[in-house]
Formats: sequence, structure tokens, C-alpha cells
Amino acid sequence: MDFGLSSEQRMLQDAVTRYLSEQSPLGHVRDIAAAATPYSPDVATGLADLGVPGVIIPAEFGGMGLGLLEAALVAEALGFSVAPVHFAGAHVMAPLAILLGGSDSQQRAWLPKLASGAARAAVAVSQAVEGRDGVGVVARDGWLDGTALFVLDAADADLFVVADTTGALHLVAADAPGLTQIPLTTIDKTRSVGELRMTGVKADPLPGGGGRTTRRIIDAGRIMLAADILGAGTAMIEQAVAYAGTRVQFGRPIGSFQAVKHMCAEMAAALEPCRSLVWYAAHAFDHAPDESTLMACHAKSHLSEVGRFVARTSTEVHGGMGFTDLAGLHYWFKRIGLDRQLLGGPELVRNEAARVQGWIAV
Amino acid sequence: MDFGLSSEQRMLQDAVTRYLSEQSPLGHVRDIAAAATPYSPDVATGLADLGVPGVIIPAEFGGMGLGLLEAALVAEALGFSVAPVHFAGAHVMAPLAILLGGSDSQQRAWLPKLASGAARAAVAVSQAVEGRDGVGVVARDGWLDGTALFVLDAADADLFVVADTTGALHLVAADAPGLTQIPLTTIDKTRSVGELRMTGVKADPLPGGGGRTTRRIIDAGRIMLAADILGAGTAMIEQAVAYAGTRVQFGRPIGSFQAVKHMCAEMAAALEPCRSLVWYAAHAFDHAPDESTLMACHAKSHLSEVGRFVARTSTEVHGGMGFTDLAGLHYWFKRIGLDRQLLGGPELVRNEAARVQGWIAV
Amino acid sequence: MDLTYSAEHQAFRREVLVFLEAHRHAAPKGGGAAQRPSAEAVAWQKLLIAHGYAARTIPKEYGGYGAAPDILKSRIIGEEFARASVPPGLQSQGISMLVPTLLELGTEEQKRRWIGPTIRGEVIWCQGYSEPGSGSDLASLQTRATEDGDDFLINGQKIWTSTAREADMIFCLVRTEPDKAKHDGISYLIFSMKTPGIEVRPLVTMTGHGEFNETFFTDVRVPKSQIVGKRGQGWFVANATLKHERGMLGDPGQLESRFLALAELMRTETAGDGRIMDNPILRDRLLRLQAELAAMKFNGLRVLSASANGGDAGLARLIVKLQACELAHQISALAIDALGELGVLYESSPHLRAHGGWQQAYMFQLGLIIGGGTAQIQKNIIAERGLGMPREPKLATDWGRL
Amino acid sequence: MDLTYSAEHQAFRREVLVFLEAHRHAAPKGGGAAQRPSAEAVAWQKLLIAHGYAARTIPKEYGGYGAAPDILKSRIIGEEFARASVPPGLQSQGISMLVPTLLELGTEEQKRRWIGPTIRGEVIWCQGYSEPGSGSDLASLQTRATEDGDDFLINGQKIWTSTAREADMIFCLVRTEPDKAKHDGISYLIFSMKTPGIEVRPLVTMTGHGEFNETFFTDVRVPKSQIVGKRGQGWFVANATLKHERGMLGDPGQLESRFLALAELMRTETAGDGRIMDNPILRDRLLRLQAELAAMKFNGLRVLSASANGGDAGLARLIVKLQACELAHQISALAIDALGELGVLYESSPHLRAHGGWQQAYMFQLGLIIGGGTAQIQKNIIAERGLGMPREPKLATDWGRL
Repeated sequence: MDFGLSSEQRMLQDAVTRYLSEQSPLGHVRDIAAAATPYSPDVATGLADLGVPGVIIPAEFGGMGLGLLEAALVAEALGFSVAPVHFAGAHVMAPLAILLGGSDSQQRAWLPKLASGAARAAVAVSQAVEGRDGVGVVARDGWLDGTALFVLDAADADLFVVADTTGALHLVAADAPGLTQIPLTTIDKTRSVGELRMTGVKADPLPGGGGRTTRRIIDAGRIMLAADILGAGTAMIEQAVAYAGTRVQFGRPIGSFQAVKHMCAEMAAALEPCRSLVWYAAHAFDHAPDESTLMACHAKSHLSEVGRFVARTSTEVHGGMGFTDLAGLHYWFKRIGLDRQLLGGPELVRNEAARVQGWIAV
Repeated sequence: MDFGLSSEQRMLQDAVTRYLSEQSPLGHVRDIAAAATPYSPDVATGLADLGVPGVIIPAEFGGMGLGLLEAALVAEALGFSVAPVHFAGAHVMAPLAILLGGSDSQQRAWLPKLASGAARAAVAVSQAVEGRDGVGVVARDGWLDGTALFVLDAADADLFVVADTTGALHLVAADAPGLTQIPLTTIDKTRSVGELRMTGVKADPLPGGGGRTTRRIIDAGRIMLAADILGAGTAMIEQAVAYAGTRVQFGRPIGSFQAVKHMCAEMAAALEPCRSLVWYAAHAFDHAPDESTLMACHAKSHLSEVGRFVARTSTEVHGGMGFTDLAGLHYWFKRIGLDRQLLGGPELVRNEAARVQGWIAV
Repeated sequence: MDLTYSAEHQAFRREVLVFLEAHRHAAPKGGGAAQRPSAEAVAWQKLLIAHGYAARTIPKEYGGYGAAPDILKSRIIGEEFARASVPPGLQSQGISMLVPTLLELGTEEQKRRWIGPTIRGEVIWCQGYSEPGSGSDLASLQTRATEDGDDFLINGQKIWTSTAREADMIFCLVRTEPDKAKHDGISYLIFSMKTPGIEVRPLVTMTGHGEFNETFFTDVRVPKSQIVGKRGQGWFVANATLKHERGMLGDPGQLESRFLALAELMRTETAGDGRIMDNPILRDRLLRLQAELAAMKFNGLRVLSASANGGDAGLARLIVKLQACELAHQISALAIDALGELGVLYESSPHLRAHGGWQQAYMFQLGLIIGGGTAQIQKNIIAERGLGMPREPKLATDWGRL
Repeated sequence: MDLTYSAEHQAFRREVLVFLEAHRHAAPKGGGAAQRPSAEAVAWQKLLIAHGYAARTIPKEYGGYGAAPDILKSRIIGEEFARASVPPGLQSQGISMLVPTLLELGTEEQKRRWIGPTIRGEVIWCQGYSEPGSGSDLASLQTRATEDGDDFLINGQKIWTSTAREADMIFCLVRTEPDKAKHDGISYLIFSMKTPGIEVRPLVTMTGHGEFNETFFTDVRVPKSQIVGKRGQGWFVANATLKHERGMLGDPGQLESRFLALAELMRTETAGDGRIMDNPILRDRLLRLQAELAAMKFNGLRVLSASANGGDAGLARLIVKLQACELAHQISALAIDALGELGVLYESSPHLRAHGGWQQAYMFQLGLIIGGGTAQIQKNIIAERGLGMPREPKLATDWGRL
């Protein structure tokens, strides 16, 4: 019995963290955020060298063949550094969809390329999370029509994994005729989100891509977003504590004032148990299928709430400096803000958690 | 334009407050709380001398003929001193029911006696707030059958104002055959709540006692409970501030520690605007009928939330002493706890506020 | 509790309505923003001053309308201009902060020279108070003014100087007596932003906009005569000004319009199976905010009444900034949550709602929670001044003193 | 992340199950409460010690079972006894606090004399630490022990002495060196509650029950030999004990059973039109608590694992008391709200649900938030020891040092 990380798991996370601290410092994040596309090919290449795109792809397809817990550790490291690269959609949900729902030939065609970083996939499942007027993709005889919003990791994608109105999944090549890609600008300039419009687009359905697979990849995606918030929140608390230790007002470091100290303590007290929740949700995804959806919901909704509190409070600890662009703290603030809403806000996700437990009368 | 109290209004409130501080100090509250019936006849008599039972009863019936704002000021004073006497049911809702819904003869029969304190009335409208399995009073041809819970100001009542399942109101004499009275023990030993069981009880229906009258008296009752919380919360903050100013730990009054100071500031910041809300809700009850129900809901639900926060936080400021019976702070804590739940908890009341505004789709 | 207006005030309201009806066509489109006003806005301001709807209580000899203070008339003007969606008089730090300070503590020469052009929008001011190292602890400011004959030479840096890029003039706190106790060594100077040695750099905030600036001074030469109040009394002079800034935050009218926009959003926007308003959880949050808003609105009326009657609502006034900023922030937070995934869109994105204003407001209001005395400083003030709690040694004595 | 148990631990679990099956009929009904145990409970305790399910790691020579510490085995025992609803070994302040202290710092004579009878439930102890004037600032305690020949004469007052009415003995902090700095003048004494001069008065709390006492000492004569540790080192000795108390709060198993009772309440009780669980607003609150509970439960596992592996989970451990007490309080608050008007019923009222336990718990848990280091002290500890933030001069140095 050991509820904790193995040394291999720590090494993986440390490697990603170290790489990002060296190759994707705040200055680089700023540059990417100011550019047209919120995506850093350089960092993506560096992470590919570490094997990140193939973290959950089996070794037979050239991946690392690790579990969702390892993926969550990577996600946490990315959130910690607000790394301006894809992850939840491109490197977890998309390969998982192909692994769980793809035919042999689909797997052979795509997984090696996804594992090496030679191809990139984006994921369009937002309508399976929450419907919206005028949005939705209809499949008929292998052709797709309609609109998908909030496509995760959209920039620079070669392939789209698209859910239709029945929850079935399809592969769509980025250059398919009839497909229009529209970037969506969000508060967070470190993550790419897009819109797809389809008029008679040829699709390659995943034979095992029914509702169950969609459910699984949404669970996985939510755990990744939760882990991203965990990393971002950890970084914000660290920055707040560091700032409070050096910023002097009234002749004392502000961190020696009880009000500031307690703000930091409340953040840490709220966030620290989240670490174990994220670990367990990721572990359960692979090893405790009965609890998997419930834990994914809990991780996503709880981290969203705690993340909002940490984002706001750590900004307050920084005083006016937290509100400026100078400290750059807002990149983390916005990353948490984005993660909170994607794949369902906390109220929606908690409602799903109630359904899973049979707590909602039909 | 003057959003504030007149000098007459202040004098009324001061008179009640002064009387209670002299004649119903904490020691008296303790004695009543330890007794079988949570009701002090002595204090009730003293308050009758001040005219309290007739505060809203017109002068023609021997009352003071004042408005609901004056009643709210009295309620606040009673809450401030956790006075172990009736009010919301006996002296506001019951006379209001008879005023709004009673016939001339009913008014002549009861209002003078209620105004002088010679007779006491209790109010059984809980089922009109929220139904509950096995509870409810059915009226047939002037006879009542069934059970009513959470009868307000039940102890020592001569008369009950009872709502039936249609929301119509009836007068029932306390000595009517077939009527059984059962006291309900609550956390709060300063206020009397009871149960009525009726088997073929002769009732005297209020001719104007339909749903509209019931709605009005519930609104009024909620404003009174809100005012009671306001007074109790004010007293708790005062006690917390006083305690923090004298209790010394680590060589300083604990009130000089920022954590304690901020707890008090947060309580005051939350409660102080409630004062204006209660005033306005009471004013609107008489002078702005369109807003009356909405404001009554807001006052009740908001004071319930703020009251819970103040009750808990002021107890924390007192440290271990707040948890003991020594300081007696818990009488206020429990009074607020009772007020919060009676006539509907905050979620239920907010739902009504949504209905009143047409925000709930039918 | 009398919520009706007197006959005099009702008549005054009718006057305002008549004016609005007659002149609204002449109102500028953009409203009275902080930047340099357009010619149209300057003309509108002159008209308003002439009728007493701007610079109302400023004496005639300094260019104002010269009316006796009447807080209810000011409120009526505000209400009716807002209801008619007609821009009110110019709002700027010069008008709200410098002019009251000069009226209270300026020399006759300073009043005659600066008040008129300022209220007419001809001279734009910025405020030089905060420094990177002096936020909550404002009195620790380090910008130095050293004597050089009849002049001061100013060196240092200010931050949060909004409108510094547009401003003609600055009112500025500088340290003239470095050997004195920190509150006693400060002077209040006014000088031109055209003076050589001043450099202004935009300060980008988390909203992505450069609403503020940093302003750097290198050997900026200012005649000693341009001091307001006495040398070394700048802290006292600034307090007179800061009082006015404090009053600007937490306007319940603004809160109410934000709330109404949120309720409208929830009534009209759909998500999942129906209107957002049909989601009981989000609706419950909306109702909590509505109750709080009602409390703050009536609290505002109470503060106003007390003030109109020459009193002070004490605690009810002291809590306004803390509570109103928090409530505004919570309104924006709910709007973002109610929009679900759409809530993250920003700037010129497709599918954007309210021009991205909810996210913008969510961040800007966090800035307001921090600015003008952080929430922590506000709580100290409430506890110490409102509740009379004992001071913590050396904490927040500065803001707490204001 | 390995959530399975080793073969050794699985075998141990089977042993426990076999024991429970064979002996559960002999278990006492009431469980191991704080008061003086029944003869049945004492017999049960002896059986548990003999099998190593109580006093497991206490050396044989002092009456224990003498096993090597294995936190997972302790957990397995706890889990299986709880699952089988069989009362575990006696729990008392003597067993959880005094015995570890004696083991660490007692003389051989003290160990031999007191540990055996204490773990067997034959001697009951109470704790004399807090005083009316010394709560958070425990080291300021004023109960005096003055020398009189070979004895101390004790005068003063203690508070929060739970079980003082039943206790045979007390472990008590007294000031022996009034001239020394406050932490350095304290000694740790053990003496009989039958000693003349001791008066115990029940301390009624807000729940209406007398769970605690006040204990008064007037010229209570205690031989100097009954000191634990050295004279003037009582603060150090007490810290060893307080560490153990800290660990007793925030048991996730208890939290979970409270939560399950709440969920069951909401599934079965009706209000208005349907089950409480069908109220989306209350259900949403329930789900928030469930997520927090999950986080705390796994956090507990993490702390346990770190400890089992000889490490320390640091922050994850330091936050437990603060978060777990708050969560427990929130669970009770929701239960009260969910019950609506029924939620106010108490004691022996008709229509009472759960014997009034939700209100009782709501108040008692507020007491736990305050006791054993208030929430404010906990936050200081988290900030200073968990996050390494600078100390505020003179604040909470005492609890913070533990």
C-alpha cells in the first residue's frame, strides 16, 4: 500500500518541469501569448523529445505506454509553467479515443504519428458535454454537417476527433473539403480553442466510438484539466508566498501580517488535498472503472472551485502588482479560468456526478 | 427623503431595549430556558405595558396603530436581548390575519384582547410554506382535521390562527374539543414552537382569510424573523468585539490580532447593510405592495445566511468561552438558528423570490 | 422612513427633465471619459455648468455654478441623467480630487488659475501618489524633491498614474524632508506634465489594456511656489483628496445595472435544455446576489440620507467599498459561470457575449478590490474605526488614518 | 500509487477477521467511551491486548502487546473493527496522551506503575492543561506549584478537563518557576484526583451537555517525585503529548460516515413535493461536500503512506485539522438546512430526526474548530511551518512550536 508517486513518476514530472522552466520561461509564454496563435511549436518539439505526446500511447505504437496518472503529472507540470502547448485534447483524449474506439487500421495509421508528435489531433466533443442552440454535428452515411465549438487543441491540428449528436466519434482530416476552422479567442492566450464548421465533410467513423468511448475521453479530459489547475494553482501559491516574503510595507514583509499569512494558509489548505484527489481520479480511470466517472467529475468540479479561489486570492496577495502584466501572474489566473469552463463548469459537472450515483430521480 | 428612523421610532426601540436590558437580562433568559415552557410571562406583561402586543393593531381596537417597520424595530430589540417571549406569531401575524381577513365581529372580539395582552394568539401556517408527508389540516364545513407543525408562539395561547390545505385561515379556540397541543422542543429555549393535532375541531373561518391573506402574514412573519436575526447578530458582534478587547493572549488583547480583527470586520460588513434591508422590507410591506413579497423573501433569506455566518464567527472569536454556557453566547446562536429555519430556510425562500419575479418557467 | 422627495426637490427634478428634453441632442456620444474630452464634450460641460448640473457647488468666482451643497439635488441630477442615458458632466481625477483639495487648501492664486480650466475640461490632471514600493504603505513613498534655488528637483517613480499620457498637469506627493518621520516629510506639488525629465510608460494590466501608467521623473524642475499647503504637510493635503476618491467606488446604481444585465443574460441565453434561468443552482446564486444588492442599495440610501442630514452613517459608510467591490466581482463571476464554455471567450472572438465584458469586468473588479485600499486595509479600517477595536502596532496606520 | 496491501498485510487482515468472528459476542455494547469502562469493557480490552488489537506497540514489560510499529496494521485493525461495528480498544486521554508521554519521558518506575493499569482501563486520567486565561497562549498558564518540603502545593484552576469527574489521576501542567521565562517555568506533574483540595465542576457547553469540567486546586499536596521529565521542562514534555492529541482530530472515516448519513437522509426524507435529494440546490451542496470529502480521504491516505514509509507529508498533514473540522461542520449545516423546519428540533422533541444529532454535531464541531488550536492558530501553523512564511512577532509561537 502506497498512496503516492513512484520514483519513475516523479522523474517524469521533474523532467517536464525542468524542461519547461528552462525552455518555456514566462518570457516565452508572453511571446506566444502576444502572437497570433496560442501555441509554441518549439516547446511542443521539446516535449515530444521527452515523449510527452505518446505518454498514454502503448509502446507498440511508439508511445510511452503509461497510465492516466502519469498523464496527469505531465498536465500538472504544464499548468505549473502555463506552458503554451496542447495536451488534454491532443495527447490524451484524441489518442484515447482511437485506442478505445478505433479499428486496427485507424490505430496503425494514427497512433505512431501522434506518439512521435509528427501529427497532431484536436478534439471536438463539447456538444456531448452541453448542447447549445445552433451548435451540433450531424452524421449521415459517413458525411458530417454542422458546427462544433470549443475544439480542444485546435491550432495546427492534422486530425479532428469529432462527436456527433448521437455521441459517436469520427475522425476528420484537417484538409477535408467542406471543413472550415475558426480560432476562438479566449481569455487564455496559452491554450488553443477553435470552432469547426462542416458542410458535407467526409468522416472516418471510429467503429467503437459510441457514447461509452465519448464518456471515457471526457472523463480523461476533465482529469487533465483538473491537473492543469492543480499545477497552475500550486505555482500561484508559490508566487504569492514568495512575493509576500519580499514585499515590504509598514517596515515588515507583508507575509508577516496575519491577514496575508492566513490568505496563503487558506489557499494551501484548500489546494493541498486536491493533489491527492487528482492522483486518485487518474489512478481510478485506469484501475477502478466503477469510480472513474465520479472521481473525474469530483476532480474537475472541485479543482475548478478551489482554482478560482486560489487564482483570486494569490492575485490579491500580490496587491496592485498582481493586477498588472508586470508580474505575469495573470497568465495562471486565466489558465485556471479557462480550465474551469472547458468540458463543463462545476455546476454542470456536479450534476453529472449526481446522475452517475443514481441520485437524480428519472 | 429620509432613509432612516424617525425619533419616535428610535424612542420605541430604545424603550423596548432598555426594558429588556433591565428586566430580561441573561440570567432571566437562562431561568426561562431551563424551565418547562420557553416563555416568560413576566417579561410579556412588562412588554404589554409598553404596548408591544398592540404595536400593529389600530388605535380603534386599543393598539398603537403603528406599521410593520415599528414592529420590525421591536423584533430587532427582542432578538438583541434574546427575549424569551412571543412576537412574530402572536403580535404580528395573528393580529394581521384578523385585520386583513377577519369579519367585523371577529375583529371586535379579538383585537382589543390581543392588543392589551389579555389574550394571546399563535399561528399555524407552516404547511403553507412547505408541505410535508403526514402533515396538513383539512377544513370541511367549518370543522378541522389534521396536524399542524411549527406553530409559532404556541405556549399559553388562547387562540390559534390555522391555515388549511387550501391556504384559507381559521380561528380555533385553545380549549376547543378535539384539539391537542404538543410542545416541540427546539435548539432555542427562548421561543415557543408547538404542534397541533385536530380531530373534528370546530373552527371559525376568517372570511377574508384566503391565500392572499396567508401570503401577507407569511411575508410579515419573515420580516419579523429577519429583524430578530438582525438584533441577535448585532448583539453577537458587540459581544465579540467586547470580548476581543479584553481577552489577553500572547500579551495583547486578541482584538489587536489582525485575524480576529478581520473576523469582526467581516461580520460587521455583512450585517450592517442588512439593517437597511430589513427597514426597507418592513416599510415596503405597508407602502410598496408590489415589492412587498420580494423584499420579505430577500430579508428572510439574506439575514438567515448572514446570521449563520455571524453566529458562527462571533462564537469563534470567543474561543473556547464561546463554546461554553458561561458566556451564554449560545442563546443568540440558537435563536438565529431557529429563525433561519422557521417559515422556510433560505433556499426555499429564494425559490419563492424567483417565482414572484416570474423567473421560474411554469 | 420617508422615501418621497420634498416639493422643492420634486420641482428640481422637473427642471432637470425639462433641461434634458431640451438639450439632449447636444450631448456628446462617448460620455465624459477620463481622457482628453472632445470639443463637443467640452461644449456640453459648459452648458451643464451654466445650468448647475456640473461643478454645481463650486463658487462662481472659480468658474462653478455656485449653488449651496444639496446631496439630494446631486442625486436627482445623477438619477435623471442615467435614466435618460445622457452623459453627465465630465468625470476626472482633476475634477473629483484636485479641485476639492484646492478649494480646501489651495492659495487664492492656485484656485483662480486652476479650478476653472479644470472643471471646464480644458486642463487634464493625473495623480502621482502610489509608487512601486509604496502601495498600502503610501506614506513610505520615496520620490525625492531636493531644493535647488527657488525650485525643487524631482527624482523618482510613480505608478498607477491613469491618464498620465493625456494629462497636462500632475498633482504629486514627493518627499521634501527625508530626515523627518515618514508622514511629516511629504509635500504636495502640482506641475506640468510637459516639464522636461518626465517619462510616461503604459502599464498593461491583466485585462490586457493599458488603463494605467508608470511615470518616471529625472531632475524635473518645479518652482517652489507650486506647492499646495505647507511644505511637509503633503500627507495632510493628500488625505483631503483621498477622501474623495474613496467615495467614488461602490456606486449602487452601477451595481444594479450590472445585476440587471446578468438577470437579462440568464433570462435570454440558453444552455443545455433551456434558459439559463431555468437552472435552479445558477438561479439560486442570482437570487443571493439580488438580496445582497438590495441590502447594499438601501444601505447606500441610508448613508446618503445621513449625509444629507448633516450626519455620518459610520459603519454603514465604512463597509461600502469592501462589500460593493466584492458584490460586483461576484456578479461577473456568476455571469461567466452561467455562460459555461462561452464564458471564456474574449476580445473579438466569434460567439462572444456582451463584447467579452463579463470577463473584462471580472478582472477589472478584482483590481478594484485591490486598489484604493486593499480588502485587508478596508477590514482594518472597519475594525478599528467602525468597531473601535485595538490597533495592531504599526499596521495600516496610514490608510486607517484617512 | 499502489492501493493493494502486501501479502503480509492481507494475511494480517484475515487474522483480524477470524478474531472478530470468534470473539465479537464478547464485545461490550456501549463501546470504549471516555468514562470509566464497564467490567465487560475492561475484559474486552484485556482480550484485545492479548491479541495485539489494543496497546499494540506498547512493550510487554509495561503490559502491552509489544509489536513493532506498523501503521498499516493499525489501520487494518481500525478498518475491520469499524466495518464489523465492533468496539475497538479503549480510547481515553490516558491511553492516547499520557502513555506515549511516559514511554518517551517517564522514569522506569513511572512506566511500570502507570502504563499497565492505564491501558487496561483500570486507571482513568484527565488532562490539566488549559486555564481560563490560557487557551491559545497555553504557555501563559498560572496554576502555581510552590515547594513545601518534599512536596509541591498546587493552587489554581484548569478548564476543559474532560472526564475529570470519573478520573483517578490527572496529568497536569503547573508553574514551578514563576521567575523564569514563560515556557521555561512549567513542570508536568501526575497526581491522584482523590488528593484533598481538588474540586471539579461540570462545564456545560452550548450543546447543553456537560462534556467538560472546570477543576480547582486549593493547596493540593503532591510529592515532588511525581514529576515527569525535569523540573521546568514541562512545556517540552507537554509537546510530546499534544502531538498525539493533534493526530486524533480529522479522521476521514468519521467524516465519511457523517457524509453517508447525510446522503441517506436526503435520499429518504421528503420535503415539499419530493425527496430532499430532488432539490437541485441542496443536492449541489451535497456534491460539493462529497468532492471535498474525497479529497480529504485521499489526502489522509497520502499522509498515512508517507508516515508508513518513514516520511512526513508536510503540508498535507498540517492542513488536516483545519479542513476536516470545517468539512464536518459543513456536513451538519447541510443536514440542518435539508431538514427545513424539522432541522430545529432537539432533545426529545416529537418528529426529531437522528435523535437531534445533526444540531448536536453542528455545535460540537464548532467546538472542535475552536479547540485543540483554533482555526486561526492552525492557519498560522500552516503558513509558518508549511509554507515557511515569516513569523509575526510574538504571535502563536507556542502552538506553532508544537
